[in-house]
Amino acid sequence: MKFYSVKVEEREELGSYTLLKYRWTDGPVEPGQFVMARAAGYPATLDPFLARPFSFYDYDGRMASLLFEVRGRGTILLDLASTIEVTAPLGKGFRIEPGLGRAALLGGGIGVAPLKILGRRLHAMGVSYDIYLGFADARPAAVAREFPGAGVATMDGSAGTHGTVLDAPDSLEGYGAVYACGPNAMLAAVKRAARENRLCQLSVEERMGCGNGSCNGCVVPVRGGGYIRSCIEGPVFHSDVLAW
Amino acid sequence: MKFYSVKVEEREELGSYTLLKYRWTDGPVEPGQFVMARAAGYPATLDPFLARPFSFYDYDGRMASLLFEVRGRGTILLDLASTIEVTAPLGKGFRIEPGLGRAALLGGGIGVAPLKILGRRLHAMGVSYDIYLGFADARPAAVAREFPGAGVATMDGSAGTHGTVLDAPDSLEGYGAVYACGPNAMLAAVKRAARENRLCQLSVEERMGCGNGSCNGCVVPVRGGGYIRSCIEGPVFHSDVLAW
Amino acid sequence: MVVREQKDGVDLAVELCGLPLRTPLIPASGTLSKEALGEVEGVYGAMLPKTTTPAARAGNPPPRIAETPAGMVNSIGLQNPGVHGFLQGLDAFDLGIPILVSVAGDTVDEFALLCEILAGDDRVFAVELNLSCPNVECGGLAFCAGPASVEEVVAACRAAVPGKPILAKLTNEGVVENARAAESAGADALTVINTIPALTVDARARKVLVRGGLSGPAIKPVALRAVYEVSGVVNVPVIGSGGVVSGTDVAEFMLAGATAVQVGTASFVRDPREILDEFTAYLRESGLGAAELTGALRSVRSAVT
Amino acid sequence: MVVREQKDGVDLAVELCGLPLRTPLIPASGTLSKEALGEVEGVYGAMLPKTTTPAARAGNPPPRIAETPAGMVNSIGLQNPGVHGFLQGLDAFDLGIPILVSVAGDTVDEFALLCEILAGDDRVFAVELNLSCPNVECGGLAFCAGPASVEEVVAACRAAVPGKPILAKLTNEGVVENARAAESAGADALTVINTIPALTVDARARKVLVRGGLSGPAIKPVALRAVYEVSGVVNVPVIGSGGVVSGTDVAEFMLAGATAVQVGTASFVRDPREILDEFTAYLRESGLGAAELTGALRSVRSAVT
Ligand SMILES: Cc1cc2nc3c(=O)[nH]c(=O)nc-3n(C[C@H](O)[C@H](O)[C@H](O)COP(=O)(O)OP(=O)(O)OC[C@H]3O[C@@H](n4cnc5c(N)ncnc54)[C@H](O)[C@@H]3O)c2cc1C
Ligand SMILES: Cc1cc2nc3c(=O)[nH]c(=O)nc-3n(C[C@H](O)[C@H](O)[C@H](O)COP(=O)(O)OP(=O)(O)OC[C@H]3O[C@@H](n4cnc5c(N)ncnc54)[C@H](O)[C@@H]3O)c2cc1C
Ligand SMILES: Cc1cc2nc3c(=O)[nH]c(=O)nc-3n(C[C@H](O)[C@H](O)[C@H](O)COP(=O)(O)O)c2cc1C
Ligand SMILES: Cc1cc2nc3c(=O)[nH]c(=O)nc-3n(C[C@H](O)[C@H](O)[C@H](O)COP(=O)(O)O)c2cc1C
Ligand code: FES
Ligand code: FES
Repeated sequence: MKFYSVKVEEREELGSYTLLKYRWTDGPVEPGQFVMARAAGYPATLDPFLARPFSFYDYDGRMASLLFEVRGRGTILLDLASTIEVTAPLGKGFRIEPGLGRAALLGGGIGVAPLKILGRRLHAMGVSYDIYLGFADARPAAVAREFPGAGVATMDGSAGTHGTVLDAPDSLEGYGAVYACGPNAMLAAVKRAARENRLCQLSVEERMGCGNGSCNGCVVPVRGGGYIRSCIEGPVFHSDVLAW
Repeated sequence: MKFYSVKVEEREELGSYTLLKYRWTDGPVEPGQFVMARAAGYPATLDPFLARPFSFYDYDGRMASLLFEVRGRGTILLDLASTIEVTAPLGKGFRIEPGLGRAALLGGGIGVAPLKILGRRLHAMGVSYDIYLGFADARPAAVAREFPGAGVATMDGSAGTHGTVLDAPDSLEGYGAVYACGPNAMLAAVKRAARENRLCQLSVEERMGCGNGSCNGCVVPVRGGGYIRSCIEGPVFHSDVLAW
Repeated sequence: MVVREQKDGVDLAVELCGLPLRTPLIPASGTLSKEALGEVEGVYGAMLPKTTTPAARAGNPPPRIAETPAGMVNSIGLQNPGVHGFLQGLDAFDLGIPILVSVAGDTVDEFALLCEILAGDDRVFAVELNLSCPNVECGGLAFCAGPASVEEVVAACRAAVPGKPILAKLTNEGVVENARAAESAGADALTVINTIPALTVDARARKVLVRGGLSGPAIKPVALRAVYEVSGVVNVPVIGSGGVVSGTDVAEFMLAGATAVQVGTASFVRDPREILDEFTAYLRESGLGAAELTGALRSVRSAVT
Repeated sequence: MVVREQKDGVDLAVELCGLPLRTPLIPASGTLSKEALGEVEGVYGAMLPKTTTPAARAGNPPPRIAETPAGMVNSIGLQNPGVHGFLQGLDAFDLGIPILVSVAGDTVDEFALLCEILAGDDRVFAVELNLSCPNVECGGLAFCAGPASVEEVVAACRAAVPGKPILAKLTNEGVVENARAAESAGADALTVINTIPALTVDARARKVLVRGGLSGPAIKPVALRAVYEVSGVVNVPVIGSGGVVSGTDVAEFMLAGATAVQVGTASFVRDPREILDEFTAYLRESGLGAAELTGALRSVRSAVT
């Protein structure tokens, strides 16, 4: 896998998340696509060994941005880095079908990440939408200020509606399309809730070794049996493809 | 082994070497002692795995400095670091015996490192000395400007005398004591050349795993057979202790 | 005679089982998908897709991979479309270099069957027998293990595909004895080693995370030792595999006795082209051709010529 | 009954062969010198100095160590003053915790002799048999290897030191069979694993750098697998060793089946006290006592109580 060394041009804290910007002019970025990223240092350091997958948060044709949560070793180092290494944009993003009416965008925790660039694209295509965001508590929920008008829910009720992201909208009825990103358990719940909606696309979260289809590590189970790779056939799937 | 996280307060390039300064007020530093050091990051990164040994270049009671050559992975990262991790001063340094007359200090390549602090101590103890430095070529030899009056030799003749550090002095005759640091092959040559001198101490360079006597990795062969640890019994040895 | 392809005046060619390879690098089985082939043009001396089995396999449920210090553990479970589907898709792997095909069966008969099927396919230059996948149960047979089983499988495959070279891919455990057994049963080359059985634990959840095979730079010193010992006791070429991430690593494996070197996990985290470039730089600096490195640790004088 | 020493309300105590240990951490043999003892006061539950042999050993010539990805290879060659000199210096290792002594012989008789000598020394709580040092030739005997030899050595030692627990320290290769053999010959506990045979190469010099044993975090997943498998088939306690660098690692080994955990190479690069602190934090967060972790991967329900 080819990695590009890029400077972190801007770094900002949004709630409990970190926003990084870097220059990217080597090709288009689709909403829902991701990169494999890590702090620079290879091969002087070989640990942490794998790069981490991150959705694009935004892209303006020149600057790409990632929004991430510091969890383990890779994101700790990424958070400190002034130079990072990223792949080209990977995977299949959200496939937007206009003419289905209003869209609901649901983000669980850091699953909010791809909704900014997705909203931008929907807007450009003339699709109107509402955004609903669910968080553990008020601290990460602070990122919602980047999404004016978004409905917010928190598990502990410290901000917005008390409950999960699915408690933020009154219901999903009336939406022609649902787009969601978050932990797989949330996505499964969205899938069930969106049974009546014409279109439901989910950006799944699986461990990734390579990001280019080589390791078969990132699979999701599909209806009818077997597994497919979320880095190539996904990470965004039509919900009825998934055997969840 | 306990490591202290310290900020790099100053960083300077001397010829082809890097000089780092950090604050150290946790105890005295003897000429010839060393630290184990690495770029900060443990345990978020576990590679490079071992810390590297470096002699003290200087110490003024408040600021300690290291002078090092970038060779492999550890020193590449150390060179870039703004925070480093160091142990307390380790090992047995030069044992200075006054009253032996003039001393010769010999440094081969980066073996120049401990001669600054050693010279300072000799001066404080009223021992006069000459410094001789040998380098591959003129580029590293630029560090000699930090040692006014030092005799310089280069292997390619591009600066100073053409030859090894042992070609820089006319002879070692007349010196009461010889102190040397450099690659082990050079030290063996110094030992032979200094046969007639009353005192000859060598700071040896062995691979080190721990720096606190635990791994038995850093041994040197001793006269009479067997091996002793250079991190505890050294790194500075009386030349006649060594079976070289 | 090996046709010596040169890169900036450096001779990268090696010969494997009578065939010239334009570089000693080969992708390790299971680590290069057809989607990633575009990136590796010109890097490898031979092609080696993921192991195929008689019938299609869905593979193991996720999680299948876990990062470990300087490495990873995988438990893919040989997901593949089965040998017939595999052969239908094989043209996608044609980069104009020899194609090796990796096979695994649950029984000696399955191995032999796979070899028979491949025997008739002209696109296939050689067969690598995956005798060592830690993620698949051996159908009651213990033939993945000891030398007797290795010998039996290799002999059956030897008979089933008389016209093509056979490579036996061995695991680290018992590698020297298994290498001897494979050679005496007719293997033309040995791939040393596969991943090492390993376990990762999720301490927070108090669960097994992934139980599978360890790969990546963490295992390089173990793989080097295996290559060194095996190449000291067999006469067939040894192909090194395990933890290669740099051109220097390639050189280390060849010096230790390898004729060619597989790049596996590293290709997930680096551009394999960089590995070839570093190896080329190493050769330029050392003044040697790739083929001269093999085993030079043992005979430093001949390598320094 | 184990006397439960508490650290900030967390129960760190475990029991090993009938003796309470105030923490489950033990220094791995050969990785803690007497010069470094000052740093580790209060960290360990038992003391375990470097392996001793009947006669003094000078050890191997340098280079003895080489760094590898997330690990190191060593070939010290059991440098030690011989058992008599060792026992003369043993008081330095008295930190008020039980002392285990590691022994290695070239023959069964040497092992038994060492055990006899230790049998009469009250300072010694238990004996660890180093059956697995990769850096010492086995004097023509192959007893370092298979289960028959393990059984023979352990049985001889069992007879030679009837009054003290015996720990058999096993290498990864063949660990399950060797564990069964050691248990049936009377071992009271098993240490799993020692370093893994490995090689490092200096590509520039085209020389072997160090041929020895791989340790450090690189081998953790292999050691975890060994502990998991061995603890599943024996009834004696298993002591984990291999790649522990953090408190989470300690928990992983215990969850996988270890009763106590050795800290080796990590103590070269970290303050072992930090490992204990992290482990304590893990216990506090999980609400469990150290002893409750052992094997909890297998029985998640009982661990979650
Ligand atoms: C397609 C995709 C897009 C993603 N987009 C974002 C994003 O925009 N922002 C963001 O913060 N996170 C995102 N994630 C999750 C992110 O990849 C993980 O949080 C990150 O890998 C954790 O790494 P770590 O070093 O913090 O944790 P560690 O615990 O050190 O990770 C160890 C290993 O496990 C993997 N891993 C651990 N947790 C996860 C997880 N939840 N999902 C996938 N792999 C995991 C790591 O990649 C690594 O290989 C995305 C995941 C996927 C699959
Ligand atoms: C007591 C002592 C004092 C030293 N003082 C200095 C000093 O003041 N300035 C300086 O530049 N260098 C000094 N050295 C040498 C320095 O330790 C090595 O240059 C450094 O370890 C190389 O690390 P690396 O990451 O660049 O190389 P790598 O090749 O990545 O190192 C790999 C491993 O080999 C070891 N190693 C490699 N070369 C050497 C060597 N020449 N000596 C010892 N270990 C080596 C490393 O420590 C590491 O464990 C000293 C060595 C010793 C033993
Ligand atoms: C994700 C993954 C999948 C693998 N699949 C196979 C396989 O199908 N057949 C096989 O023989 N080896 C397989 N291997 C093992 C590699 O071919 C290689 O032998 C091993 O990973 C060690 O080399 P490395 O450290 O360079 O990866 C796989 C390894 C990984 C990491
Ligand atoms: C430098 C060094 C010396 C060692 N010496 C011994 C020894 O004398 N006896 C022994 O049984 N194990 C010895 N070992 C092995 C360790 O005790 C331990 O089992 C092994 O290193 C794996 O654990 P670790 O990864 O935590 O180091 C040694 C290991 C190292 C690194
Ligand atoms: S991450 Fe490797 S196949 Fe998807
Ligand atoms: S460096 Fe470990 S004993 Fe000296």
